[in-house]
Amino acid sequence: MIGLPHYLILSALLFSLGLYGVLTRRNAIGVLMAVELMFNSVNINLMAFSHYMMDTAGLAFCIFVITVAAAEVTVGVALVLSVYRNRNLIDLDQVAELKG
Amino acid sequence: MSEAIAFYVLSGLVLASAWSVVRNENLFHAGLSLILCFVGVAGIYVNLDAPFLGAMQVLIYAGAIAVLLLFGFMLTHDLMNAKQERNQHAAGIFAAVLMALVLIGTIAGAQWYGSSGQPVKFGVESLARRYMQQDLVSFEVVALLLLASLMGAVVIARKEEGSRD
Amino acid sequence: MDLIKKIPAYIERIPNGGILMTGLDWVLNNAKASSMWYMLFGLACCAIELMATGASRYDFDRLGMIFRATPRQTDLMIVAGTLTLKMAPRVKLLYEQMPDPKYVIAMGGCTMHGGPFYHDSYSVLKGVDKIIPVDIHVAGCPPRPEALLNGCIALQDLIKGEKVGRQRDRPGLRHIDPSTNLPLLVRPDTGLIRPNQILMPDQLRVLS
Amino acid sequence: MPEWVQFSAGKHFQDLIAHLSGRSVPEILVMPIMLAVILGFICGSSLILIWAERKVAARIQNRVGPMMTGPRKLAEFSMWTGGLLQTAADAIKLLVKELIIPSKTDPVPFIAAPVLIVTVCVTAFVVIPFGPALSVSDLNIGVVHVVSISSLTVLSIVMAGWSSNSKYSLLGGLRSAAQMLSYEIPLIFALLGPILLAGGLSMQKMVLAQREYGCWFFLPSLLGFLIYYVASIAEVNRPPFDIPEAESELVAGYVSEYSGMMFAMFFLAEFANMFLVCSVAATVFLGGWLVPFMAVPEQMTPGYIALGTLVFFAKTSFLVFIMMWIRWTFPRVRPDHLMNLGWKYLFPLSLLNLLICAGVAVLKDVYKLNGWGVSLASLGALVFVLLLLQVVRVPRPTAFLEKV
Repeated sequence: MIGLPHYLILSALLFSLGLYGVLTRRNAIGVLMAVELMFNSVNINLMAFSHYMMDTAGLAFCIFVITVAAAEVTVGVALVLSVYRNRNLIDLDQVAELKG
Repeated sequence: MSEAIAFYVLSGLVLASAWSVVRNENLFHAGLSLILCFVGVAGIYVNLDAPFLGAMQVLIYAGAIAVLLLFGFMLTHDLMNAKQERNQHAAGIFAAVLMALVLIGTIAGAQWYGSSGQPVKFGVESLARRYMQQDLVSFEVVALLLLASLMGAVVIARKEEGSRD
Repeated sequence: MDLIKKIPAYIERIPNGGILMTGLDWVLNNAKASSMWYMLFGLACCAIELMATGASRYDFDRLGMIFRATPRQTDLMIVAGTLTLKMAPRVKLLYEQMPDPKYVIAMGGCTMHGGPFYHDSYSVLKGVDKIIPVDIHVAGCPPRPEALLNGCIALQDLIKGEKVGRQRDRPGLRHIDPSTNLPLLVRPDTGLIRPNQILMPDQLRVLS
Repeated sequence: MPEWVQFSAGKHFQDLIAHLSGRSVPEILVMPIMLAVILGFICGSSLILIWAERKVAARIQNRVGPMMTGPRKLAEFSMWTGGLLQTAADAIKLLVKELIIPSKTDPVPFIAAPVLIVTVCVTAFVVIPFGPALSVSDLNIGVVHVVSISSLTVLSIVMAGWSSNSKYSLLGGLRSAAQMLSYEIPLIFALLGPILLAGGLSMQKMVLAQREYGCWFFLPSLLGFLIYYVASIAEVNRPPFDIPEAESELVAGYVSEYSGMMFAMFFLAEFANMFLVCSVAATVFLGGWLVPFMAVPEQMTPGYIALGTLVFFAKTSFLVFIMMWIRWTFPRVRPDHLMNLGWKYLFPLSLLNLLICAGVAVLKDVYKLNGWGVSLASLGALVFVLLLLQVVRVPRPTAFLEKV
């Protein structure tokens, strides 16, 4: 029988994979993809709790997270495109202008 | 029983495609795997009796966000130059394995309540009621955030007047 | 497609397989003959007549023929007009991009033998069948739409006589390079060039 | 909801198998068979639609269209009965044609793209109620299911465009991604109005709500219907919004490198998608299988089921015909005009439509309006708002067209 821990472990593994992607990808779009993986793992977590604790809060929060992810990706891709257009760079290591 | 089979198949799909997302040399293939991963997560939601959330996942994540990412990728790359290099390989593996161990250890060590009872199925109505009553303020804040991000994206990505291209 | 080619070898072994094959031939040939999609390109004045044939009064669509812009989805190439040497490699390339089975109609005098450019032109390919195999030649300068339609119906009759898995009976190329087995293009100075070679301006000399 | 509505075709089939085999079968075993039935239906309807498209085009251009394929006697009778086997011949020909996978393509996405587009289409058809109790499975989230699944179509087009490794394909894929992402928003917002009126997402519930209101939802949400129709034309990439496959500039757009059966799958999916969006419009806005001027019987009879199915197909075919008519009479829209129309006009107007629908739903609850009252109230509100827009000098929705 599948219980709450199964879903939590799935989400933990997905989160770790996302973390690995964020740390190792150099391409900005690749980093955004890995961030989306982490968002998804959080969502699985929330939905699993919502399901097993019989509360709609998790479901409602999932939708919030999806919305925020949409906003984040919109701005993120716009930033990447803007940097690419102005500086012709896509590698995050080279975009170090904002470093103090 | 069918729930367990569905869970294992779907989580296998999700983890395999997530592995491909972070490991694939070809970033276009990584983006396609990302979409597969999103669809798998949508299946997990349906398995958790939340078909509406699954549909939203497919609509927003797979249909819009992932396509937007692919779109950004296609605009910033040459046609056959999809290969990507990576850095901080050892550190990445170390951090990810450490994170996984800590999380799984915590999950395995904790006592979970509520997992024995009969789960309820949430309809769209309960969600709507929640949004319109308890979470009204946060709902409005999220709406505002969306609007702000829409305008911000337009402002950032807009070409300057008289710019070169 | 490869599977289709192997079908007759299996079917003819079973009793009465011949009858079955005839039925299969009939269905496939009629399908191929009644949906010849032609490639959307014209080279010279014949293209005007080609357009007229596609438009309201003559209506290619009656025969099930519609144009497709990309060679990957076409069955029939109508070479309409004067084919210059510079254009010839492109036409050959387009022909090679078409999927099998493919057919060619040479429309007008220029595509048959150079037409009015037969004697004094340094830049015109004298006959499109020097580079690609042609199934039907339509005479005229330019041919009237009726003539082109007649050519298409003749091509349909040709297709209906095909047999699955057999090599198509078609007129051969006039010039084949014996070493590479590739069709050759006539070049003014040395006489022959390879079809995939693009002619540079200094290679184009007036024949005296 | 009455019980017979929930009784979907999948359930009928399940019961039949259970009756024959003497034991109950799980739904998951019935589903593949139902999907195969839908696939057959899609293929058949696409064959008919492609023939019809060519005939409509011929009629509009004063030609006769395909005449030679099919029974000659019928062709002599009238142009509308000629060439009945034309699309069958096309399909057989495409089946035996060579499949070319160009050497520089990315083979996995290249092959997966046409498969995906057909799969998506079949999956979306699951919830369409072809008649009373005649949907494969009446999901609770019907409308959202259709919208979310068909949003994956863009993915297949992007895959095709990128993996073909051709400039035309890539441009077509990029344009299509931009276009479909933009037009999905007015499309969904236009559907929100009827969802609000019906108070549910299930397709059968939409139909029953229209019976309850006494008027089809295209009256209370007229603006929504028009926006949905325009946006769905853009969504299925048909002219005048066919810039992803504009043949005068992009050869054939994202299908440039596809040949034989893989091209046929794209072709099939285009027409199946057209049928899909029109059947959603017919269900949500035009009453679905409700027969006009005829009450729905309390107990479902086979006669009413047959009549309702016929009416559903009549409504859908009418919408499909209008789409073909638009295709062959309007020139192609420029890409920037397309984006302008989607973002600056359709999207705000769809919000307006949502507002009007919400108002009408409240009025209906408070004053117990009948169908006429509901439609009059909403049309009045619409006229009022449009007049208001005239007074406050907001640019008219068609102003950008006049600048051309």
